[in-house]
Amino acid sequence: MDGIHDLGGVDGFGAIKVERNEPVFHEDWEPLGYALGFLGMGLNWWTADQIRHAIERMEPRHYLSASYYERYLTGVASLYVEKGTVSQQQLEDLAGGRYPLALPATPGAQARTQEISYAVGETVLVTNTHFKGHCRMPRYVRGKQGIITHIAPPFPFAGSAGHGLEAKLEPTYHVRFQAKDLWSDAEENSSVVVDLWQSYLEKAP
Amino acid sequence: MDGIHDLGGVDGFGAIKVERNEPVFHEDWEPLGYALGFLGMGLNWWTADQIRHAIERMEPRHYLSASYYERYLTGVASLYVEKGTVSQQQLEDLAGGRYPLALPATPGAQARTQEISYAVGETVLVTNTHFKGHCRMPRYVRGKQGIITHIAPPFPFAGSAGHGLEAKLEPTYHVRFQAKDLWSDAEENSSVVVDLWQSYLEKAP
Amino acid sequence: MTDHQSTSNMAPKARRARALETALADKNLIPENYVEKITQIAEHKWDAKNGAMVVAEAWVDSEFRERLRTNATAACAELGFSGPQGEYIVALENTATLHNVIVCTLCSCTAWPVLGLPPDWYKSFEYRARVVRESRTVLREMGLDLPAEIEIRVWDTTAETRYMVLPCRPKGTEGWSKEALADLITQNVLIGVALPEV
Amino acid sequence: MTDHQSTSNMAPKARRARALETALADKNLIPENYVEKITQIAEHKWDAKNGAMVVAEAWVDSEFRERLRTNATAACAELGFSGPQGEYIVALENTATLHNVIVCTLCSCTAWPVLGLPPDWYKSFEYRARVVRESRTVLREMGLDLPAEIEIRVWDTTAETRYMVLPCRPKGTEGWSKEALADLITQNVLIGVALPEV
Repeated sequence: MDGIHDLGGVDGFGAIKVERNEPVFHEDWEPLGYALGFLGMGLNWWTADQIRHAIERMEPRHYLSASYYERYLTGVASLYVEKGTVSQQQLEDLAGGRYPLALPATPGAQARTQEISYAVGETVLVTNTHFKGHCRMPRYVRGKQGIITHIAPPFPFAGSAGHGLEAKLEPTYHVRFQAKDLWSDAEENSSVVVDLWQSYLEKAP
Repeated sequence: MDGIHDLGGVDGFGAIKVERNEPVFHEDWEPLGYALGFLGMGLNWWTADQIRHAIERMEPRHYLSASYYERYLTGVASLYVEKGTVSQQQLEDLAGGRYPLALPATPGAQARTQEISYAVGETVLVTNTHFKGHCRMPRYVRGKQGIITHIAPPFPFAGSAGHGLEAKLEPTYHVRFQAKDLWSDAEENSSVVVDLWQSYLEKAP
Repeated sequence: MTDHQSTSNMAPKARRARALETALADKNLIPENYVEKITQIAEHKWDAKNGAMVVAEAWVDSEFRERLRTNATAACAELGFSGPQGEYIVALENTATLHNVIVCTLCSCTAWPVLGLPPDWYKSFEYRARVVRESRTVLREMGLDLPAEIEIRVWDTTAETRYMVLPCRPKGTEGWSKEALADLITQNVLIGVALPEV
Repeated sequence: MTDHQSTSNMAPKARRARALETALADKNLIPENYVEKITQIAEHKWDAKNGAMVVAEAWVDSEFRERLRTNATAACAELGFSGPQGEYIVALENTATLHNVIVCTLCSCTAWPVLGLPPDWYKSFEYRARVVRESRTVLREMGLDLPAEIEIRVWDTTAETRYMVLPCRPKGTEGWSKEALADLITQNVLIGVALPEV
């Protein structure tokens, strides 16, 4: 989905603030999102991709106003509610206030059936397609050409895994783009490498 | 700028909520943004484009969490502070709390010097350029091809007018795009017409 | 990550609005009754009833309709409707096979003199984000279910043209007065998310 | 427009977190000490000191360096570093003309076993939005001013590969112990927003 989470290249954000001697967690509730998320993964109730997608599905205002661990918690809580383990009402009663969850998921996608493989050094084209579900192709590379620098081992296709569907194993490719090809005002002498599932790529024309 | 305000086609937003018998203003402070904005325009302190750009320059979290009239107020207040009429500290003292303003502007842009005009019915290409200042070319048409349906009279080029620079008068063109050419999952049998300054367009290849 | 400071501990928006007003008033920058006058204009002069009269006039007077098609700014001014955000108006004519809808994805530009200030839903992120990409679904959610064979054309108000929709005259309104016809035209009809209902 | 209900009147996040924990505990879904164990692992086992040892080893042992280049997952496992978010690790070797930087623009994926949980700034919208488009400016703002002739290569962690940066060994560290070398490698160095400082 071309959601609010797809932040690469979005203008208007200010300076990056670095905290000195930062602790791993700032508040003692923060590990709960990870811990309870792993719990459901251990029960095979969902994949890491489903957690990521549940976070992406947060109402955009909530996504952008929430801290990282609040987003993670919200994604995991949404999955427990969608699984039927607990209801939103129960969570609100326990929390003593509103407990916003992710918006509903749209249908997932299958990887391309046709096997098209690419070689290191080959120029490829990122597909110019749009999909409202879980998608690990950032919109800043859509329709762009880059060069394959490395082939990673097969992993479950995110468009399926993010929706709890059986996911085809597909290699992912490290594709290098000249930053200027992505943004005309990008930094000189810089490039961006994006790790893309095979289904996100096409032969260059 | 490819800012948070550039919302066309962004996924993840929920249902549109319509209020029955809606009043023009819901709270009595709401007209102040418009009124005090017009005041500065009347003094030739800024253009409508500068107000728009000041709103776009709001910190993205603030932009997305604010109501429409709060955004307008914030843009106008930012221009008064940037003009030196009042300081942020004075505003915070008067308001009795934090008074966030827009982030600083980047330099403006000039319209293209070269005159390239287009005819109704002609296929044109939207420039594949990126600019961090005020830009009235939504990112969803960048690099896309459409057909000119109408030529509107010359208006000051937004890239300059949004920064208080002298702005070349340039016609704007109504350009029709097939929605499917903009988003592969767009609605069937639908099109989008965007009103684009001449400098945002190129001859189609 | 702690919450970002930009949205925490802000002064309430009403107090921020009044703070700016007070600061400018202290410098004698605000003419007497300036804010009240603007508010009056916004609440009463910029009104969708104006656009409704333009549509009714076009439905009963084919010569006016032609002037509206070729120069809507002048045609609206004939009826007394002009002013800020109405400097260049274009009327979008619906046909049996084409339905027009207006949006401003980048901010919320609207033809104030004929449409009035836009409603909140028009300014919502939901409408701005979705109507260009999912026009048919958005219209259906808003209660306008158009047949698949009607093309939906969405007009994004990205420069200085300001739009109004000129809907088809409904059947069964033959011989109606202009006033009665104008009563069929709501602000939502002029934006294109509704059709006149007899 | 009134503020959207999604962000108003929410229960505080700590209470939302505890509410989910309580609901699951009430159903006996949480094994004893489960949350505490995860917290311990996150705070102590996943640690940038691990990545620092990998870098130090690569600096002193050219055969290990070669194994790290060809199969970083196995090379890290040799030193005992593996686990979730470390299933496929790739080491990014800096050279005299190339500087590597890691980001995850879509969420905040990181090689936990060797980098530890990432710092807040890495997860910030600012870093995620800006570093791909304005890498040199972002690095300069963060205190790393690279000469124009050095290419900056930004690695966006969009699939399952997890990255670590292998920086150039600083001059003046000849003969140093692995422990002393590892002390030069901070989490920021492993991400690529800093260089080892002697």
